[in-house]
Amino acid sequence: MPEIREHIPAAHQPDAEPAIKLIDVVRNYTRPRTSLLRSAPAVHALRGVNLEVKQGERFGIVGESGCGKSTLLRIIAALDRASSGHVIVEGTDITHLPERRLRFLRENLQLVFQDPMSSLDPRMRVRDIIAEPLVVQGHPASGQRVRELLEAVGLSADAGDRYPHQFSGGQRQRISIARALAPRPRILVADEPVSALDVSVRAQVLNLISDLVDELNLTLVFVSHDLSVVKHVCDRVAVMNAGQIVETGYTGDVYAAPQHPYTQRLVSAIPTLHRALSGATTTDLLATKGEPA
Amino acid sequence: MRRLNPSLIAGGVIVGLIVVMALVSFVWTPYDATLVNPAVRLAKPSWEHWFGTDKFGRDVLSQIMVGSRTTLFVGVVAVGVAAVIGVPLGILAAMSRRWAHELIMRTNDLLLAFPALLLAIMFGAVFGASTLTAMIAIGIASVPSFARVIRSGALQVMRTEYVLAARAAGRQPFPIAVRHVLPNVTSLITVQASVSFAIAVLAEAALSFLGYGTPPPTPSWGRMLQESQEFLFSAPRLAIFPGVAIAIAVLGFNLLGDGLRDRFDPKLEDRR
Amino acid sequence: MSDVLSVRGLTVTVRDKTLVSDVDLTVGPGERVGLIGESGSGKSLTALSVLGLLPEDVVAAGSVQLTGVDHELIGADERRMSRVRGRHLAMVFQEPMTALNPTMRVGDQIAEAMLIHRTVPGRRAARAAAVELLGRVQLPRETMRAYPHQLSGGQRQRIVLALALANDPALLICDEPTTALDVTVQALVLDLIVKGVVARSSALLFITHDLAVVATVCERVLVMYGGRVVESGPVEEVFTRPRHRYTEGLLAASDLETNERRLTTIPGNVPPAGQFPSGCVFRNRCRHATDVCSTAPSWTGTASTGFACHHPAEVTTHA
Amino acid sequence: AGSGTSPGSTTGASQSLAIGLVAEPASLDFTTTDGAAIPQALLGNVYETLVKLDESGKIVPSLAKSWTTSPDRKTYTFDLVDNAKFTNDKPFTAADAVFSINRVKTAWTTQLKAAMDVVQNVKALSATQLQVTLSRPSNDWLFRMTTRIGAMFSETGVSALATAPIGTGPFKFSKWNRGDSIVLQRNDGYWGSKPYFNEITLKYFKDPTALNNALLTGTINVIGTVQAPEALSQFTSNDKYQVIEGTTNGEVLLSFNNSEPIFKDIRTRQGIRQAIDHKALLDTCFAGRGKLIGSMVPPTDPWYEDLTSIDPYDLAKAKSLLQASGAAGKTLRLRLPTLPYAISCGQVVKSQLEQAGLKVQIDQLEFPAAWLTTVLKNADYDMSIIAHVEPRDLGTVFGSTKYYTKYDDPTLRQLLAAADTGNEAAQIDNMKKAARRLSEQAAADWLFLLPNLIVADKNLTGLPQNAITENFDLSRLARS
Amino acid sequence: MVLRLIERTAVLLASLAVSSVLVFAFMAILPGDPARVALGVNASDEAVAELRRQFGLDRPLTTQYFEWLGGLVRGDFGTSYVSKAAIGPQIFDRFQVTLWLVVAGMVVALVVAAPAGTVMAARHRKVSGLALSAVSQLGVAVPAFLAGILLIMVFAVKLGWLPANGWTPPAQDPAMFLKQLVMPALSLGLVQGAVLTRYVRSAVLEVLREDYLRTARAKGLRPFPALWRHGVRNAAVPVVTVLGLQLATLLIGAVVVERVFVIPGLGSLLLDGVSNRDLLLVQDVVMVLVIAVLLVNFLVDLLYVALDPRLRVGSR
Ligand SMILES: Nc1ncnc2c1ncn2[C@@H]1O[C@H](COP(=O)(O)OP(=O)(O)OP(=O)(O)O)[C@@H](O)[C@H]1O
Ligand SMILES: Nc1ncnc2c1ncn2[C@@H]1O[C@H](COP(=O)(O)OP(=O)(O)OP(=O)(O)O)[C@@H](O)[C@H]1O
Ligand SMILES: [Mg+2]
Ligand SMILES: [Mg+2]
Ligand code: NI
Repeated sequence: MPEIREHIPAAHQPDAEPAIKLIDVVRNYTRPRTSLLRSAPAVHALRGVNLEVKQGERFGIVGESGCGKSTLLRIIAALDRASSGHVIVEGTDITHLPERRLRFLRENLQLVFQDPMSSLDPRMRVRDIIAEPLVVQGHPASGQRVRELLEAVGLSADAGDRYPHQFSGGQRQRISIARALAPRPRILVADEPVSALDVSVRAQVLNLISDLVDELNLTLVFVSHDLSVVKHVCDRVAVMNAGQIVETGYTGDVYAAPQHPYTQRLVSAIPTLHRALSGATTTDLLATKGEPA
Repeated sequence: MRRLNPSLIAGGVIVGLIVVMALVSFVWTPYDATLVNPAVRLAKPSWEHWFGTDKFGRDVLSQIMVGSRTTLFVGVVAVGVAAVIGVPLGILAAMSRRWAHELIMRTNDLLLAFPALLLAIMFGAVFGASTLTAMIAIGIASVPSFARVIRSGALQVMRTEYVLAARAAGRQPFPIAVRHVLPNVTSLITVQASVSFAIAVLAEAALSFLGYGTPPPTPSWGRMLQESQEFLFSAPRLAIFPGVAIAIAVLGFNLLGDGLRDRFDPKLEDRR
Repeated sequence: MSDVLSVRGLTVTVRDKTLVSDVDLTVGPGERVGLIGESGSGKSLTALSVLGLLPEDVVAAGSVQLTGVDHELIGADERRMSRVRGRHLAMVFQEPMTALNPTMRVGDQIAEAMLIHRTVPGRRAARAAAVELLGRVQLPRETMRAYPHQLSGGQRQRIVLALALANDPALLICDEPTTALDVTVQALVLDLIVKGVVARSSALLFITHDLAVVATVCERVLVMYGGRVVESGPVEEVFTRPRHRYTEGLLAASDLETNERRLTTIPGNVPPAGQFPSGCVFRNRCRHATDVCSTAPSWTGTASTGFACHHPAEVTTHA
Repeated sequence: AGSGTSPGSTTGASQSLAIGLVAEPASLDFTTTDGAAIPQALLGNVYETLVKLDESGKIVPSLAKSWTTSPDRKTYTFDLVDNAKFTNDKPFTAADAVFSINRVKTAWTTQLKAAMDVVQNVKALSATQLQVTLSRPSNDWLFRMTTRIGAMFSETGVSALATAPIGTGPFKFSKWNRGDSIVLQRNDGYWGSKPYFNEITLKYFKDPTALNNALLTGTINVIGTVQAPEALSQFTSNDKYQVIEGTTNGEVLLSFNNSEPIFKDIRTRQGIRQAIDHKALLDTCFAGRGKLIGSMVPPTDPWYEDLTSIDPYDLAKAKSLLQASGAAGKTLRLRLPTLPYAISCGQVVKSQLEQAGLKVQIDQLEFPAAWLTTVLKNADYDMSIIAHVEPRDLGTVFGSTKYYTKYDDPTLRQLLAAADTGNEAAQIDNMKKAARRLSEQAAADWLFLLPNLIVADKNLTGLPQNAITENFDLSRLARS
Repeated sequence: MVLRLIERTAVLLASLAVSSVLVFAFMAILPGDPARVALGVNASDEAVAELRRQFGLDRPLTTQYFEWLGGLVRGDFGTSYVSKAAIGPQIFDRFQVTLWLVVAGMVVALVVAAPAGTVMAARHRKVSGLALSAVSQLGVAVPAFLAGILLIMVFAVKLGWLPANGWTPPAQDPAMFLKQLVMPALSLGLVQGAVLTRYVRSAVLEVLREDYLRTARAKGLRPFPALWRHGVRNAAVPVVTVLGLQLATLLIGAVVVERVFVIPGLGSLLLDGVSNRDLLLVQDVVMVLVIAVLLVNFLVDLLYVALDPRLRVGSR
């Protein structure tokens, strides 16, 4: 991948400003109001999230379904706006920037999504899908660049002429990654990129992400509900519960010695081959008895 | 991979035949379809006049052929109007904020309260009776159903991650509507169009029956049917030919719509 | 000993494609058997064949016998099958979100399961039994009056479990019952499943693609790939000393605890149904494949423990 | 019972009858609403006039037993019957007659009221004697007194004319099921001979086929005016029914807009007349029923002459005339009202004129509203087709330059004035001349005269052969 | 719930207000003069002007509009220009007629569509299902008035079993009422039924694919009882939508059938009104139709909530 290499940003300085910084971010959704007199009920998807992701870091976010992970990512990508608080990406406060002034963000931060079926437009050729960010951002969308990207994610060059439905889930996720890499971003945000994949394919895609992050020196924000996956991929992890971050730390530490009760429950509930083969039963998965949240 | 289903084939063939018939009628019909010839009035079907002649001595086959133009015209105008207004409206509704969405959809409901026939009659009264005005009215009356269908389709598209990805790439709303939403609701548009086509053909026939449809002497199946009423006893063939033509055309478009629906239905496709 | 479930030579076809071929499978009384494999390997079809609820066009052949039922399940007519389903044989499906009727109260849905088979004397008894069942899956009695949409995914899956256990079936089949759930909820549901079958000494056929889950829940495991059982045996045997190269690959790929930055992978993808290679179905992805693999490998070992591979892995301990 | 839907049952004295008609009145008040439907139902049946027309077209006594005319033919003295009574139980007197005649000028709004303009003075000489003085002698006035203009109202019974008409006639208004039927009941207090049927329902059908079906299935006993002459065969071939065919006052006119330059040239008008094969036209668009007339006079008028020999069908000559006038190749707008016979005949006219070298563009205008505004009021048309069904309407249609025909002919107007003021012989003579002049000048083309086509149960008697009045006389109907 | 009703009602009222303006504006641009139509072929311009004054048509449009609207609010529909009769009772009478017709038609449609659509869905791969589909396709393709004409030809004219046309109020003669209702209801209902059948089919097909139906069968219910107990209510939701729409369009769509069977319904009143330029009457009829349609929509919404507990507020 010679061409891609040339564009690696200068290695980050340790004291550089964080890639992403969230200060007290709150996001409330209003449900359709049920009466005229009462105000519309609110869903508190995020209740004051503080977070700092350093340049070049591999940062994981785990938490259960509905705890606000995707909401958080959308706000970081300025696809959704915080109800209050601030979002600072590479030193720029994007919280209140209008869409047309977000170009730098669109170039520097790209996303990979969970669903390999719905994240690619079924009516577009793979070539056009990958080129879309380039075209939108006014870069010359050369066939050369698309071929490089396809190669980088391990697909053959002729894949560009085909349509998404002609690919398997893992291959589609590769296409998704190629698209994210097209504008040469410095931050890659992945929202559960492997939860829909089989174990064998999961391993392939995780390897690919790891390789690319290393090669291109990207900052990675990786969301998953699976702590084991995060542990494998990320250096640091934040544990979310009900719109709040309950614990942050190095993945190894959090996994080995969870501090917050929620994290403890979470860690103990993960079934692993090792534990199972050494005789753990389902009862052992329930560290704390009773109704989970 | 995708199999053609029988509905699609049958519908396609019927619609294709009608189109061919309409095209042929421009260059050739057995007789001038509007030529009055008292000498041969009410002739029974024969070698000279395959379908016989009507009370003006006009050749029924020629009229059926030329009438297919009216039928197609009717459908194209009505569906065109409905689609040109309904599709953007539906997409707009799906993409707009809550209050704008509400406004569009309420207006839509309101339009629904003005039935097609009523609009057509009022339009006819205001702008002069013609196939065009009647069909514009039918088209307008079909806008709500178009808008509804397209809106729900567009809402689904808007929820997909590829739209999110396009936004992340920096696409503005209008290009998203054109490049992502529109192409992905085309199947819905096609299906809805074929159904509306059938409805328009029936509406034209009903309007002609009430005397608000295609004015003479332009041949129209609906008007042929209406004119044949006096002869239901003495020459029922005059009703049968246009009646069957209408039924076949409607059938064709409905079959086409069904076929398209099945073909585009992702649930049916998954099983292949 | 007589097995609760005994499947012999099960073959499932759709039109000209073979989706599952020649599967043998037994589950003994009180035994918990796992069925694992990647997506598209034919696990669900195997389960649905037993239940007789295959989709249209899909046809099963072979033999399926169930204890307490005096007829062959394959090819039995609707009338007879409907007496077996829910009574001798029950199933928990993957999607708790859609498996319940959204317009009917949960309590009625549970009670119905008993009323259909007249295992309780009447409506009131059925309702009382339903409350009791809810208690077993740790749900309060108020849940009776709830509609499915008012419940969380984990709660719904417990309702589905309660439904399945209602008539004390001899065999419970669970098709990926926890894939849609969070780990903490998964832990609870798995525990309830295991407790439920142990308490009734029912047999359990548990389908999943998560090796760790199967290892926690089951005693014996069958590995499926390309519509065939490629390896089977006791859990610790298969997971510590895999013989088939597919099982080996699967174990390696799911091991996230490796210290390697890169994970071990199985090359390529699962082919779509009907496009598996002839002979050994795994040979196009197998690093050890040779020409012999184009002939179908024969089964090595006993009926319950064995594998089908031309180049089995050496018996070494899994790292 | 006694609804509009139960057909004539034959139970003793309570005889009833249902008649199917086409145009339902919009209101029951013909003093403010125009159209033939109201007098068709009410005149002669509910309302009576002083004088009326008999079947041969002669003016005969009705509420007036007799009348005398002064020598200067300006003063009429009517002797009224003394036993007539309104259905509101008020006796009919000369005062009512004075009231009714004066009311035409004050309260009527339809254009027909102009016929009363010549009346200078009306007074009651006694309770049964009425004197009317005209400003000039007018033959037309007495004739008009046989039409709705002459209807006699009760002084105390005009408050709800639109919904509850009160008259002296043999029937009284009973019920109006809007959109469906009008029910008339025998007026048991009637001063003259009582009608046979004690209840007659006038049922209205917009759809000619529905009308035919209603007779076929016994829902009605009479089709008052056949709209679909082609469908007559199903009745002529069935001996349960009788078919009556006579004439009406309805001249179907192919009218020209004489103010258009192209029609100023008589050769254009004659060319068009000669291009039309009237026989073939009548055969195709009205199944050959009806009568060919060459001018604006139906055969039932005293001054009728057969003028069909003027401008006979001659395609070659038509072509050359149109060529000569420069009309050939021009496009003419034939603006048709949405009436079946007009639409039907319009297509034949178009086809025939096009063979003679004209181009014809058919526009269909909604009748009545759009047609009245566009053609009648604004005269925005070249040609139109409509039946003028009023009796003796030659003068109305061609005698005024304001009318939509825009026919401006001083000679004709002189002839009409002379006919109106002269004695009977002079009237006939002048009217004949007027009719001939119209035809020779080709002021319009008279396509044909609408036939009086009635189908009825075989045993029904008293149906009029010719429809020469505005009303459908129900009092003479009976079963044999 | 009550508050939601209030909100819905507010939307309803706003919709009505907007439609009243629309309707009035439409009448204002309708060419053709009611006075001239009333006065007919021979009217003079002066007479027309005088009559316009009597009708109140010479006043400013806003005055006319608010007067009309005020009347409507008070429940006073005004007096027809043409017939001089109060409009309210007329509309009431005609509306009843149309309502009978439409409801009878809908009943026929449902009776036809529900079983036929279900069978078609349940056997959509079998010959019987396909045959039924073909028949329903044909049904959709036949214009209602043609169906009516054919029915009359066969059952009234040829066989003489039923009256060809006409209308008798039920209170007056129930037997006759029913006899006369049969054919119009059939010709309206069969065509609508054919349309509805296709919706029932797709709704049932949809339900057949649902997981909960598989759950029901796994409990031991046989296919048909499973569909009956668990499918009907769920399939009803989309069908009800269509039913509501059909009911709305039928209110006026019945006009063709009214014409064929000579039924004095709302549709023919409207047509007559338009051709006589009885503007006030037309305005009123259209408003009544609009109200009826919006009301039907409203009821359909409520029905949804009854059918689908997920839509119940406060249940989340
Ligand atoms: N557009 C929206 N309107 C209303 N509520 C929303 C909306 N989007 C998300 N929510 C709510 O916000 C909460 C957080 O949602 P989010 O999608 O961020 O969760 P998540 O952690 O990504 O869950 P998952 O693992 O299921 O993807 C949920 O309760 C969700 O219901
Ligand atoms: N109705 C059908 N028609 C055709 N092919 C089918 C049908 N149902 C399933 N298949 C195919 O059969 C194969 C096995 O399907 P099955 O559902 O048993 O897989 P599975 O092992 O349960 O996978 P998963 O983990 O995704 O549930 C798949 O390739 C699938 O595409
Ligand atoms: Mg998420
Ligand atoms: Mg499965
Ligand atoms: Ni091998």
